Amino acid sequence: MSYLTGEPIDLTALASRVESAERGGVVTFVGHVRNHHGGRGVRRLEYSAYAPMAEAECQAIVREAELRWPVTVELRHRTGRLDVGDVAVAIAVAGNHRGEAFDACRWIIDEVKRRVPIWKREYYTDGSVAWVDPTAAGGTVPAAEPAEGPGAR
Amino acid sequence: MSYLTGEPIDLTALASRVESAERGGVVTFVGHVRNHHGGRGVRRLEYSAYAPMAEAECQAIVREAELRWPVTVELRHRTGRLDVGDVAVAIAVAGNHRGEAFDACRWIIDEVKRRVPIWKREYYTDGSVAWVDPTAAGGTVPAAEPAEGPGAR
Amino acid sequence: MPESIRVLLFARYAELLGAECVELSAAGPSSVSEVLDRVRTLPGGSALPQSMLCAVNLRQATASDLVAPGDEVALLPPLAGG
Amino acid sequence: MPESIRVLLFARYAELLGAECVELSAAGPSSVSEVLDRVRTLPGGSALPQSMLCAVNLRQATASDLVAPGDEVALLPPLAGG
Repeated sequence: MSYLTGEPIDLTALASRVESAERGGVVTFVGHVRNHHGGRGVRRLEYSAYAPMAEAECQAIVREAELRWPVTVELRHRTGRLDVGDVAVAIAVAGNHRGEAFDACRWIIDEVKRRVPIWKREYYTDGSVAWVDPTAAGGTVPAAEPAEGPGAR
Repeated sequence: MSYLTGEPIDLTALASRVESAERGGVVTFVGHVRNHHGGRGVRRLEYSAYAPMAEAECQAIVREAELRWPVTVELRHRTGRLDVGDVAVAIAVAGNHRGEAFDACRWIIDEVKRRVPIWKREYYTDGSVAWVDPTAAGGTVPAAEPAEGPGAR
Repeated sequence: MPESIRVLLFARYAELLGAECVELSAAGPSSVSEVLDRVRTLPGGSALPQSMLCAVNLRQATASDLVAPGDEVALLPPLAGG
Repeated sequence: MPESIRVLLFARYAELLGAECVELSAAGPSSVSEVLDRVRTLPGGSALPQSMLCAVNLRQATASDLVAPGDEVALLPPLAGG
């Protein structure tokens, strides 16, 4: 089971993996790459991860949700290069009762943001590059490395 | 704009209609046809509607949600014959903030169940047929008509 | 021919009456509850429940709401969408 | 050669140190805060923040947690997943 993926995430396929005869109500959450952040235009971004810990944290979150509510959960988070509009994270939750599926899905995305070691490097339309840092003023910290070589798109 | 549809509902396509540069977080709810109800096996079902009123109620629900929260909403409800596992209803909500998208999506499905004039006729594996009636003991009322002719599947 | 009140029946109520639509001749304004009383006198109408969800011209209505010739009254069994 | 403590650096911290991994020779058990003190003495290490999220062997750890030879310590910049 791998929660991190370098390939595009198919929402319908993910939702169909949780749906069952007992659990016909499915709630999903999808986060897309936006075209702006902190007043700058975003051109693309790169997600990196501490992969073995990120996989372990995702698995722990899914298990905790399935213990806390009568639900079936799927979770995927992209890594690598993403363009504006791409799916960054997707969660699908099937429940016997829709209220539980909503509660679980909301809890899971909060926990993913809180616990999973993933980092986001944003490339802006003005040529600058920064690390997203929710604890920093403005939400980003400038990247130390040069943005991109002349060969980069 | 038509909220009722006789064609299968494509969740990914519906979600992509609400996602935008401003509203990158998308919450969906999908209700599937279950294979059991009230202890009986369900073979298939038929949704009928008071179509003009159902369309008006769906539009009112979407507009009320978009006034109450900063969200963009899509809503589809199937009519006609459905088989087990088919999507009966789908809602997609994109929001600036995910909490608002979750709140709006949950409110919308509750309102659809409460206000939209749609009825469900269930055909069971034991050959019986009933109208779903959430106000009745057991959740159904036997259908008056004969179940199906010899030519029916 | 004077304009009539059109009564729509759905789902189980259509089964009970054996019809999806009946036309009631309208002698002056009437109320939803008067429309229901007249529908109950039709064949199968006595099996209708004591209270029903109703709509007049696509909007939910109560028994005391008025109905005029040309209006469309719908008798709605318990909703089962979603 | 005695077993060392492996320190992983990610994202901005890897940029600051110019490395994604450093090996610290371990002379007996140590704590996370002692590991951080040694990393701060490396080139670029002084730019690391006062407090950091850390993990030992894939689990979040606090500064006082003990670290033994063979352990993997990770310095985690503020998380930005989801």
